[in-house]
Amino acid sequence: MHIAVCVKQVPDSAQIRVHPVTNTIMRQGVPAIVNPFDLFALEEALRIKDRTGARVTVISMGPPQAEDALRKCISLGADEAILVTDKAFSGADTLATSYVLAAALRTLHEKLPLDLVFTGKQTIDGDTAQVGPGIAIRLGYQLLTYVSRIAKIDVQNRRIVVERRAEGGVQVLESRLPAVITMLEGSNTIRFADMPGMFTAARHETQHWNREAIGITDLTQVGLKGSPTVVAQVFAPKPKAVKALRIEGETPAAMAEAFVEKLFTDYPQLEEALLEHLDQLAAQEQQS
Amino acid sequence: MSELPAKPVKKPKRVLPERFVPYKGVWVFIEHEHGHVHPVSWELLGKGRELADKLGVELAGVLIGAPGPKIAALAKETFAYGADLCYLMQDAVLHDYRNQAYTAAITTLVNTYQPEILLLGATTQGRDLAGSVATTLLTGLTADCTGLEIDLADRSMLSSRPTFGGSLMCTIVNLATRPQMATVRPRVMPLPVKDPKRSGQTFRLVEHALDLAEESIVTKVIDFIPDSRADKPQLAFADYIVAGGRGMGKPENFDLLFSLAKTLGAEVGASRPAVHAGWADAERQVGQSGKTVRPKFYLAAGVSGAIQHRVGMEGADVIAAINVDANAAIFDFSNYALIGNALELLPALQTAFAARLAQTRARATRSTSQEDESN
Amino acid sequence: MEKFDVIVVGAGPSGNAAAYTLAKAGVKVLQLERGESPGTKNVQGAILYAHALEEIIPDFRDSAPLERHVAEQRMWIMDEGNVCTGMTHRDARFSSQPYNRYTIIRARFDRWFSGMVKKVGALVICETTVTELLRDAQGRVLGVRTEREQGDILADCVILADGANALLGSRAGLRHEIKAEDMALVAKEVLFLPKETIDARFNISGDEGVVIELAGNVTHGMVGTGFLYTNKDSISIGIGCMLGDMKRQTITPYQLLEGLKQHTAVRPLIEGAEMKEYSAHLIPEGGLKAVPQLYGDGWLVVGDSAGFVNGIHREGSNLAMTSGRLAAESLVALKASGKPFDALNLAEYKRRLDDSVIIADLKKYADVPDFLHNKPHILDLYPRLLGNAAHEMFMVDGQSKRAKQRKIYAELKSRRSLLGLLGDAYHFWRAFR
Amino acid sequence: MNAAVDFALPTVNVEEKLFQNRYRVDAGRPHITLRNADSCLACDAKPCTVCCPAGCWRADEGGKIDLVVDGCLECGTCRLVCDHDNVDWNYPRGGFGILFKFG
Repeated sequence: MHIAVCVKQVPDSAQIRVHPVTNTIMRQGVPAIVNPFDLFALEEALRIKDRTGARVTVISMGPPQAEDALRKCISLGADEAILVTDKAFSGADTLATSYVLAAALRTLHEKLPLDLVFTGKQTIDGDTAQVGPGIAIRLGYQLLTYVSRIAKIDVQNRRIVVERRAEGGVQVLESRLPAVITMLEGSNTIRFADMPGMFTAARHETQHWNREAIGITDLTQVGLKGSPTVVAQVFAPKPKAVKALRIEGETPAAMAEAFVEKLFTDYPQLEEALLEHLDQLAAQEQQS
Repeated sequence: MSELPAKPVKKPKRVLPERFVPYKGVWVFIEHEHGHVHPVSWELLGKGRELADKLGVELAGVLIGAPGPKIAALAKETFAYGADLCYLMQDAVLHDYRNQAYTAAITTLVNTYQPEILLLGATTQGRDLAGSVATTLLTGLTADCTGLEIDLADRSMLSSRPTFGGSLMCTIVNLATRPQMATVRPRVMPLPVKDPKRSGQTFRLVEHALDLAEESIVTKVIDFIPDSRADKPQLAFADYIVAGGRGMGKPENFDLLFSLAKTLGAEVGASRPAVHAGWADAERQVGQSGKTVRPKFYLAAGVSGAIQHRVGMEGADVIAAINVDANAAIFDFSNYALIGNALELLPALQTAFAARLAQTRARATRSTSQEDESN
Repeated sequence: MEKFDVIVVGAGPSGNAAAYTLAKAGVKVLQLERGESPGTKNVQGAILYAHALEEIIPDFRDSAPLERHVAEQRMWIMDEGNVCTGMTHRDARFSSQPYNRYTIIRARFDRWFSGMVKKVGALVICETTVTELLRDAQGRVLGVRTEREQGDILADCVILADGANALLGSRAGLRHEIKAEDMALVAKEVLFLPKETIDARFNISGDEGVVIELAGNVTHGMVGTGFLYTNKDSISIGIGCMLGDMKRQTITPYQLLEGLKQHTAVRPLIEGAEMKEYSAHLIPEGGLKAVPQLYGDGWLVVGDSAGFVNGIHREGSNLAMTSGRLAAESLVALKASGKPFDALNLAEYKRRLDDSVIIADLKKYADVPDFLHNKPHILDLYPRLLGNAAHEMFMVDGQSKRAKQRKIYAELKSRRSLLGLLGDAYHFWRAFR
Repeated sequence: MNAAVDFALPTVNVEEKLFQNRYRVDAGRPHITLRNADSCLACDAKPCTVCCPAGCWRADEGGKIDLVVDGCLECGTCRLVCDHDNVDWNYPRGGFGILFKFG
């Protein structure tokens, strides 16, 4: 069984914080890390490897220094790391990115047939969650997004059963390999690499694939030229100015009543939505 | 330079290819599950109406699902929320949401009726579908938008959205492909007023068949487990949250939060110090090293409002806080301040909410019964 | 199990200097760093003294991330809220190449230095904490144990560059535990301002920098000092006190720092700046008396872990680099002559230290810690007297200068008996000669 | 001659400062723990609550120590100033804890 995990090196966006009061953007000294959501995807792949001896290849599209992110994955237990890097790929939006990653995954598939491709739910810099679906469509694999648990994998019969997050609940799906799975965060805890893993990672020679290596000749589909969407402007969000309205009431009961009254007069839709929500809950209770 | 001034939008010069010139009209995907339309679809019809009027084109709802009386009623409802027409695709394979079937349905409609703008709600279903549709159509897609404008100079849509996890905002434009796709977060666009009659407007329904056999659809839905029966708290997806902090005093007092939560159908959250003191499990921690939540309503009881908590719940629509200390930091970013003892106010709130909701529900049933009598 | 000639624990200045020197000489070196990357766990004012680094990487200026070169030194004696009497030393010779001192930002500098260490062939592994030393029955150090599974690693010699807390040495019983009385705690912030604003406020341009060292009763009677260093587009500001004093009073480190930031002489320099990081660190200030046993069978200790800090001259990172280099050179020499790394042979490291500036400077100021410890009023009384005296002399108010002089002496004597004054002067001379 | 005005000590919210820092909290594995909580009750000076630069050490009215090490700067002060040697002090696991952006 062969599993590929797409990872991305991203700036630690939790550090590019806008101070809620001063509303200034803090960018200095922001290091690059492995996109945290991708580590949950890698952990799921490594658990399958622990159970079935599957081979896990991590693959990333990015500049040369993205190698550090791949090295981290090797330390956790990935067998091979491939950095897809080429000047022509820079500036890509999600459509151009899925084009390049799909090409790289096809090349990988020719070396050793792929059964599963994992990605994180989304990246913490782009937050789009579009590359996973893009790869699935381009490769013709089944798409299973927001997966919280893999219930069953039957490689011989090419069957897989997963639980995925849907609106208001969890869908249980049965599908077929090969498939692209985007993993929800928090679905498992990420392992702490052992010392042999750290040594392997420190000595690992990451393969670099450029456009020739993955058979890309049509440069209109990659990088900035291959990107229909382009960022026209970046700016700081307005701080949410809020002045708390103080609810008066001599006794707790009086204050509570005054509050509920004021809340639902200011926000009538909130009361409507709450009643609908409670009806739904009641209906679900009857079903179970 | 840490202050990024809002510069004028600079757009690279790219001309729209010939084949996309005929693409006209604004479409909104109507998301529904178990016969219930997700409110974000109505919000998008409201915004779609505004964009369509500015472009001088029609606004259309896109409704796909299993055949039956329910889907026809939903189609009519899109008219009440502003749609000029509704593209309807009914097929048994579309009963439950499955990516392959829904992607095929949407791309068939788009290639046939060629809209210039296609909007979907940024729900788990909407984001799953939008990604695969955009790649199939090889068109641009902007995710999680919080603002949509039209630049009449070239009729292109400017979609603004948060990036770097909400730390920055950016405006994205799609110059070279159609339809211009965008997903929009729930509760960002205002809900339009429902007007069933919309006097003087005619409503068209355009049916279109999907030729896709069940055999060729690989993924099957086996089960659906609603959140209410989920074993773990689903704070990140909850619309109503009541949270407790150190101010609750003792772990037993958290029961007051759980009973109020029952009345409101809410999830119970906790601040880091409360979780650290072992009064609530880590799954319920809201804040920087816990969950980020965006509920409709967030009640914080005995929470001081440290900045590490604030960044995890500031995105809530309405925030009310109970605290004995009048100048607790939490009141700087709450809509309502209840200065008093949480242990007394929580039970009082439970009775007040229960009474009010019962009263409203009674009034609602009385008025619908009068309506039945009148027509 | 993995085996190396030498394991260096820690990627601060001393660890990097040792690993670089060893690897360059072809020794098989493993360097372990507990931070995510070198620098993420290190805090310093921070001034880089070029001389020590030149002896390790002569052309470091071509690639090292340096903020500004120090063109001006200011020394301030400060009273709490509103008085500051100081001296400014601006020297054109400071601004001629090659510059002698630079302000640096340690996270960037340590990452650069570690890159050089890897380039010369050392194996560097981060995110790995060494929890204890592996030793045989006779107590000889055989290697290290890390907290990761299968985490034991062997080496002929372990260089302890694990910083001021020196946990490994004390837990292995190779040295005494560090004491509060010998350590200073510094609280620090990095404040960002546009480069032009810094240039204007400090009257500098290009890559010229100003460093301000300050003392007085901004430390509220505790023995301690503060600093203000200009980086390219940020200011490092910090204040620190001996822990022995801090533990006997009620002012917190962040109050001291905030008080310094609001001091009339400081506030205008940092007006409108954005604080992007708040940090704190211990500095070994025990002087020569606190220096532990430096070597033994299979181990050496370098840098802060050995207490090599000369607080009076604000020197620490240069002594760390020099000690790292000397440790490495000793091992290279022994290895070349085929001698084992036992205590007898590793005495070579001690001999090289004794000939170096490290021990010489530490000897010179060996008595200073006790002097300051026994006379805490030095940093409280005299700053106030100096402030008031300067105020009196510069205030033109119709009093005769002789009358003003008498008033200053009167206050001096009222606060400190003549005998006490002479005692202070004598002990000052003895400690600093 | 009037003595220099005695400067009022500023009140500081250290949480605001720690918010600017970068941490990777090792949830559920605090690297500093109390050896035995009772000996804190006997200690009235509680220098740890004064000297800790990150304000991790807080005492409630009853004199009971509440230790939260999420914001710890790993300086080692608490271990040194505790007169009852009651602090079990270790570095966090590799890659966890404070991650200085500048240092």
